[in-house]
Amino acid sequence: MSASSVFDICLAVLLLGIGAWTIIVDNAFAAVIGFVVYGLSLAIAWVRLSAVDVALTEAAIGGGMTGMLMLGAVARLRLARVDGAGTRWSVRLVAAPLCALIAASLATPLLFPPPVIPSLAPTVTQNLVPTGLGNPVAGVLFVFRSLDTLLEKVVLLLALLGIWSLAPDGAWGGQPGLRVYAQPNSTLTFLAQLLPPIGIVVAIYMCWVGAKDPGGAFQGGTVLAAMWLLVIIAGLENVPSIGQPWLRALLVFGPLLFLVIGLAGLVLANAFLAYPPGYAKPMIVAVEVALTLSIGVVLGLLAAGPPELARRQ
Amino acid sequence: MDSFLFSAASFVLTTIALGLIVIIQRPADVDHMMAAQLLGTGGAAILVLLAVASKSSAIVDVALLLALFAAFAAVAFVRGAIKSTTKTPTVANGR
Amino acid sequence: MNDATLFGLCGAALVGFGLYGLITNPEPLRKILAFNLLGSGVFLVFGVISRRAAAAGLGGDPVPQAMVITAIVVAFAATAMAIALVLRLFEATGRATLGSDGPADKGNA
Amino acid sequence: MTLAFDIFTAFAVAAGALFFLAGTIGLLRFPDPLTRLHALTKVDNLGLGFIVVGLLPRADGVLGALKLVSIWLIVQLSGAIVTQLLAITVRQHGPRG
Repeated sequence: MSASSVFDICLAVLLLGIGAWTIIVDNAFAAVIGFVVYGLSLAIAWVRLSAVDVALTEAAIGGGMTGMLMLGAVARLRLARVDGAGTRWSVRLVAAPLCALIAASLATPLLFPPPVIPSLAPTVTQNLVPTGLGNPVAGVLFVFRSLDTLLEKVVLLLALLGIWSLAPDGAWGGQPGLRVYAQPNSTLTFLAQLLPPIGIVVAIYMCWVGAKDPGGAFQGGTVLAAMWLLVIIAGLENVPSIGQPWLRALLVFGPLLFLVIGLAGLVLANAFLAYPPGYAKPMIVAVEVALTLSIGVVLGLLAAGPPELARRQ
Repeated sequence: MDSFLFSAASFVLTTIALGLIVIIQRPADVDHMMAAQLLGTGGAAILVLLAVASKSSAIVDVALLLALFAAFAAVAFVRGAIKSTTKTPTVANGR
Repeated sequence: MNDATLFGLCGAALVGFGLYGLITNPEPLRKILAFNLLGSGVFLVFGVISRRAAAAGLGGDPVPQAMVITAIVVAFAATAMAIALVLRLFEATGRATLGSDGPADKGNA
Repeated sequence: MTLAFDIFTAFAVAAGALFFLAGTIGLLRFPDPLTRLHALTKVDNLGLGFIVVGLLPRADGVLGALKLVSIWLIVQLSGAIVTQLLAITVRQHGPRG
């Protein structure tokens, strides 16, 4: 058995262990921390599956941002009444074999793969050359399946609208009630002054490198969002009111530029979201830069939650 | 050499995994957060080992993000711990 | 059995765990967590399928990888939305469960 | 020359791995949260530090080496500050944090 197989087995056991633990543990706070640990370990598993782009996304979103959201929620819900005892044993007894059955039926096709495995990898590498991009995943995201990516941005905006619509009437247009660190604390202030410059450099680097190597707008935008939230949590900046015009402009800037370039493709390249030959790479980089900003703002506001405080005059 | 680096990565992973199993059984939340920090650092170490062992420098970027977001999660934790205890004063003052 | 299959089986098992948690855990926040676990298991299975289709000098098929990236971001948006709903439920009713015992939660569940 | 570098890498990586072991044991054995935090920081600086130093000769050019060192620096700085934040939480709210 090679050293890499030993590593993979250790990692799979760790993933299964933490995954099971987040489900069975009683304490919700512990379960959430377990989920953060799980997200960080899953990033390593994605590296082992040669999907570095996914690993970057998982480390940033799965571990960091989702963890932050859930830690905030669980801290608020500590005071909640948990009424009604746990689920009845009969339900558990029925559910367990059912879930095992579903897991087994998912595992079966993996254990017995078809003789010929279909792959789009050769097609992608062939068609990647004219675009000038070096990262096949970026090629898929921004050239071959760009409609998906555009609509995904719309989904993010819709989710944000959904969250905002949960605001009480009086708070509409006000500030999101993101919990900040209660007492001003020089240690956290120092971290919030130290980390964001590094994070912004990392975000620009992620966005820039995305055309050639793993990375891109999602990863860069998530880093930006995290740094923004860090500054807010430390109390160095206020959460902006959701009615601010600059905020709304930033939110739609990326998707709008994407849409405009897509529509320009109708004139210049005869198809929606097609790029004129020779100009593909600069256009994609422009879209990625705009999207990085917009994704940063959208993710930050998604994590900040619905407005709770009335608009400041 | 590469298989040595893989073995080192497995060793670090096993160490951390065993540590995690014990730590998460403790009652205090702060211990759990230490486990997450341990995994953040250890994950970064494992990833730089993997990056060199499999000669793919892009993996180093994953280590970078892992380190950044482990710190971010810890800040989110500290915020939650402070907030909840200020609301329930009975828990405070355990010194 | 190669290493990719190992992670595939791991992903399948995680789907099972997540589903079990989704069914049996009464707290909505834990249900959201379990659902995320379920989702990541599905992504892992998909990633293994992508790894198998490695060709043309790439480590895996980039199309499923791009789809998984999109899926992770969308899952985050859905999680944020669900958590906002749970917190609103808590604010409105003072409870964070969807139990069927009691008149207070009518219309919330 | 290559052999010398290899021996150096092997020693430094092994030392780093040992510090991971030591830090984890400390995390398990030390009696209270503050001393456990102390063990955690040893992993941050010495464990990761030795591994990064050991990998430097095999890094991907000067830029690759710089990136490795900067990861260590980020972990070092954020780890030290985060540890202090956790310690403040313990001090204020007791070991149950």
